[in-house]
Amino acid sequence: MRNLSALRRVDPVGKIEGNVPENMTTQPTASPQSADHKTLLAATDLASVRGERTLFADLNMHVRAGEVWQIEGPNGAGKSSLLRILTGLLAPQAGQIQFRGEPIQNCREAFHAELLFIGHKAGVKAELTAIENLEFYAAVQGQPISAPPYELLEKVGLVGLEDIPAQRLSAGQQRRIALARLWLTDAPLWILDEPFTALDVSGIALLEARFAEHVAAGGAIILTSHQAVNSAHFPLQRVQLRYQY
Amino acid sequence: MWRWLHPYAKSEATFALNQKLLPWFLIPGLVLTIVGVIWGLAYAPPDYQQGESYRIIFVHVPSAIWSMGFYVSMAIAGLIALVWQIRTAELALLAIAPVGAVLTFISLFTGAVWGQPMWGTWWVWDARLTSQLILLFLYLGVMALYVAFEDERAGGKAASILALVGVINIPIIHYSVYWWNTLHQQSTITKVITRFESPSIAPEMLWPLLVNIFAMMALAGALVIMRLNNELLRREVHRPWAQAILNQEKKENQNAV
Amino acid sequence: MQFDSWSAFIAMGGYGVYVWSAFFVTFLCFGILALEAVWRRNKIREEAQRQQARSERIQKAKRESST
Amino acid sequence: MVATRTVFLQLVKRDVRVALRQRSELLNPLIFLLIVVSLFPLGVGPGPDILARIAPGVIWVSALLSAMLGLDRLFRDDFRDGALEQMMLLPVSMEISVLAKIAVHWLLTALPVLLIAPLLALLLNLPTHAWGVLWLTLLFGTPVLSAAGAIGVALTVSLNKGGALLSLLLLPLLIPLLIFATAAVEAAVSGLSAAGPLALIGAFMVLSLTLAPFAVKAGLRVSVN
Repeated sequence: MRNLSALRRVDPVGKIEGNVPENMTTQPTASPQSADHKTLLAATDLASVRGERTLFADLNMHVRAGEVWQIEGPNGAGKSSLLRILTGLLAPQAGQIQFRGEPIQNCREAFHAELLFIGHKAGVKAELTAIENLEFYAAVQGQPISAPPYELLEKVGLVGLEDIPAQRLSAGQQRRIALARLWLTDAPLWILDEPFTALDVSGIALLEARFAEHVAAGGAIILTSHQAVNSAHFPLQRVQLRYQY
Repeated sequence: MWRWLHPYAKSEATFALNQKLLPWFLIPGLVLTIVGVIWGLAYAPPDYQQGESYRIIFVHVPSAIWSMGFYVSMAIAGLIALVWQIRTAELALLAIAPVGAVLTFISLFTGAVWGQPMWGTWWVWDARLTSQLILLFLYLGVMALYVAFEDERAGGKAASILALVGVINIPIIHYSVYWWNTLHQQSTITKVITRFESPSIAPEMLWPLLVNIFAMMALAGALVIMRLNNELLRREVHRPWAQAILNQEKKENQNAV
Repeated sequence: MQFDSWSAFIAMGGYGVYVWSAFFVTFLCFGILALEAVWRRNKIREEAQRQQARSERIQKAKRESST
Repeated sequence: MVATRTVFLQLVKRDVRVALRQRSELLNPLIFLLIVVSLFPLGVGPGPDILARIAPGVIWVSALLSAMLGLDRLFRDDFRDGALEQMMLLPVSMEISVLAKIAVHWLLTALPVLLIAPLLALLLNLPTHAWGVLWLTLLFGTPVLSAAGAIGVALTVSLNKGGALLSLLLLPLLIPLLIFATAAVEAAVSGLSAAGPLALIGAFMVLSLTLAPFAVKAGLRVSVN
C-alpha cells in the first residue's frame, strides 16, 4: 500500500512561457525551506538551456534517504542533462543544488565522496580487465578490495571473464562491470543514467534487488530509464520532463 | 565590480550602451584619420636617414601598438566572461578577435613593405615582426578554437580560457623574442623604430604619429562595437527587443530609399 | 607641405610603391571589416523577418489545433 | 575520505597500465622523432659542421612536433569512455587528478625521449661537451610540454577534428621554450655558460606546473558538456 501512495506523478516540470505553478516539488509535506535532515539532495528552481532551447525551468526536487527517483521523458527532453547537473558536472542555467543543506559548489569533494554516478559512458577502461577496473574505482572510493572480488563478479554474471580486457567483452558485459561498482560502494546517493540498457532480464532483476537493498539501508537513487522500474520493493517518485520547442 | 558589470550582462543594456558609444568612436576616428594621414603623408618632414619611406611608421606603429592592446582587452573580456559568467563578455571577446587579428596583419604587412626598401628583403626575422607574427598565430588560435565548437557557449568559454593563457604568455614571448634577436645580431626594424619612439623624436613627427595612434584606436574600436552589436542581435534575434530594433532599422532604411 | 608637386607627392622620393601600398592595404582592411559588419547586419535583419514569420505560423497552428 | 595521495597514485597506476597495453601508440611518437631528426642530414647535407650548428634547433623542433603527436592521448580516450567524467567526480580537488594525468603523460612520452637524447645528439654530431646541457633542457622543458599540452587537449578534447587545431593553439605558446632551450644548448656548444637560459626553462617548468592545472580544470569543464 505504501508503495502505491508513494507513486506520485509529477506533471509538467518544463516551463512554457512563464505560466508554471510556483511549487513543483513532489514533497507534499515538506516545503523546500523546511528540508529535514533526511534530505540528501535538494534542487531548487533548476533551469537548463542547450543552444537556443530551454530543456526545463523551475525544476524542484527533494531527494531524501530511502527514495528512488525516476526521471522520465522522451529523447532530447534533457534527462541526461538533468542528471549531470545534479552531479555538478554541468552548471545549471539557473537554480541551486544543495547536498545535505550545503550548495554543492561549496562542498564538492565531500559531495563527490558520497556520490556514485554512472553515466551512459560508463568509465570502464577497455584495456583493463574487469578486476582491474573495479580495483581502481574501489581504491579511489576509499574501500580497497581486500581479496579479488570474484564473488562480486560472479554475482553480476561475469564469472570466468575477470581476466579478459574489457574491450573483448560485449556491451552488456561492459555495462555489468560498471554496475558492479554498486556492490562496492557505501555512497548514499546514486545517480544512474539508463542503468538497465544492454542488460538482460536476470541482470535487471539483480539490479532491482540491489536498489531495494540500498534504499532499505537508507540510500537514495536518482535514475533515468525507458523501462518501467519494478517498484515493488521501494517507493518510486517520478519526474516527467517534456520535450520543449 | 560585479554590481557594476551586472547590468551589461543583459544584452539589451549592452546594445543600448553600444549605440550611444558608437558615434563617439566613429566620428573622431574618421576625422582624426583624415587629419593624421594627410599630416603624416604631406606635412611631416622627411627623415634625415630614410627619406620619405619612414612615413610607413604612421600606420605601422599604431597597428602594432593596438594589436597588442586589443589582445589584452580581449583577454580582459575573457576573464570577465569566465569569472562572472557574463555572456556579453564572451561576445565582446569574439568581436575583438578578428579586428585584433587584422591589426596584427596590417602591422606585419607594413613592416614587410618597410623592410624591402631598407634592407632589400621583404621579411627580416626582426624582433618586432617576429613577435607580431606569433601574436597573429595567437589570434588565429582563439578564433579557430571558437569556430571549432558546435555549441557557441562552449566555444566562447574555451576561447576565453585560451585568450587568458595567451595573455600570460605574451610578455614571456615578447621578451624571449627580443632576447633571441639580440643573440643573433641583425639590422632591424625594431632599431629603426626605437629611434622614433625615443623622447628625442622631432615633434613634427611625433604629433602626427600620436594623432594616427588615436585615430586607429577609435576606428578599430568602432568596428568592435559594430561587430558586438551584430553578434548581440544575431544571438537574440527571437527576442522582442532585438526584433523591435531590427524592424525600426528596416523602416529607416526604407524611408532613406 | 613638404612636396613641391603632385607628382613628387605620388613618387614619395622614390619610395612611392612602398608607402602607398602600406597605406592602401591598411585602409582596405578597415574598409573590408566595416563593409562586412554592415552586410552582416542586413543578413540578421532578413533572418529576423524569417523568424517572425515562422513564429506567427506556429502561433496560428497552435490556435487552430486548440480549437 | 580518501587520501589525496592514494587517488593520485591510483590514477598514475591505472593510466600507466592502460598505456603499457597499447605499446604501439607509445612508441610511434618516439619513432617519429627519430625519423624527423634523421631527415635533416638528408635534407641539408651530411657536413658535420652544419649538422652540429643546427643540432640544438633540430632536436628541439622535432621534440615539439613529436610531442604534438602524442598529446591527444592525454584525455581523448578518457573522454570517450567516460573515465574523464568519473575523474571529475573523484572526491579530491580536480587539480590533483589533472597533475596525475600530466605526470603520467610525462612518464610515458618524455622519459623515452630523455633516454634516446644521446642517440639524437650523436646522429646530429653535437659536440659531446654539450650533451649534458641538451639533456638538462629536455629534463626541464618536457614537463612544460606536458603541462601546456594538457591545456590544449582539455580545450579540444570534445572536438572531432582536434589534431591540427591543437598544434595551432599550442606551438605559438611554446616558442619561448624553444628559444631558450636551443640558446642553452648553443651556449654550451660554444663553451659558454648555459646557466641563464637553463634557469629560465626551470622557471617555465615551475610556472606551467603550478598554473596549468587551473586552466586544464576550466577547459575540461567546458569540454565535458
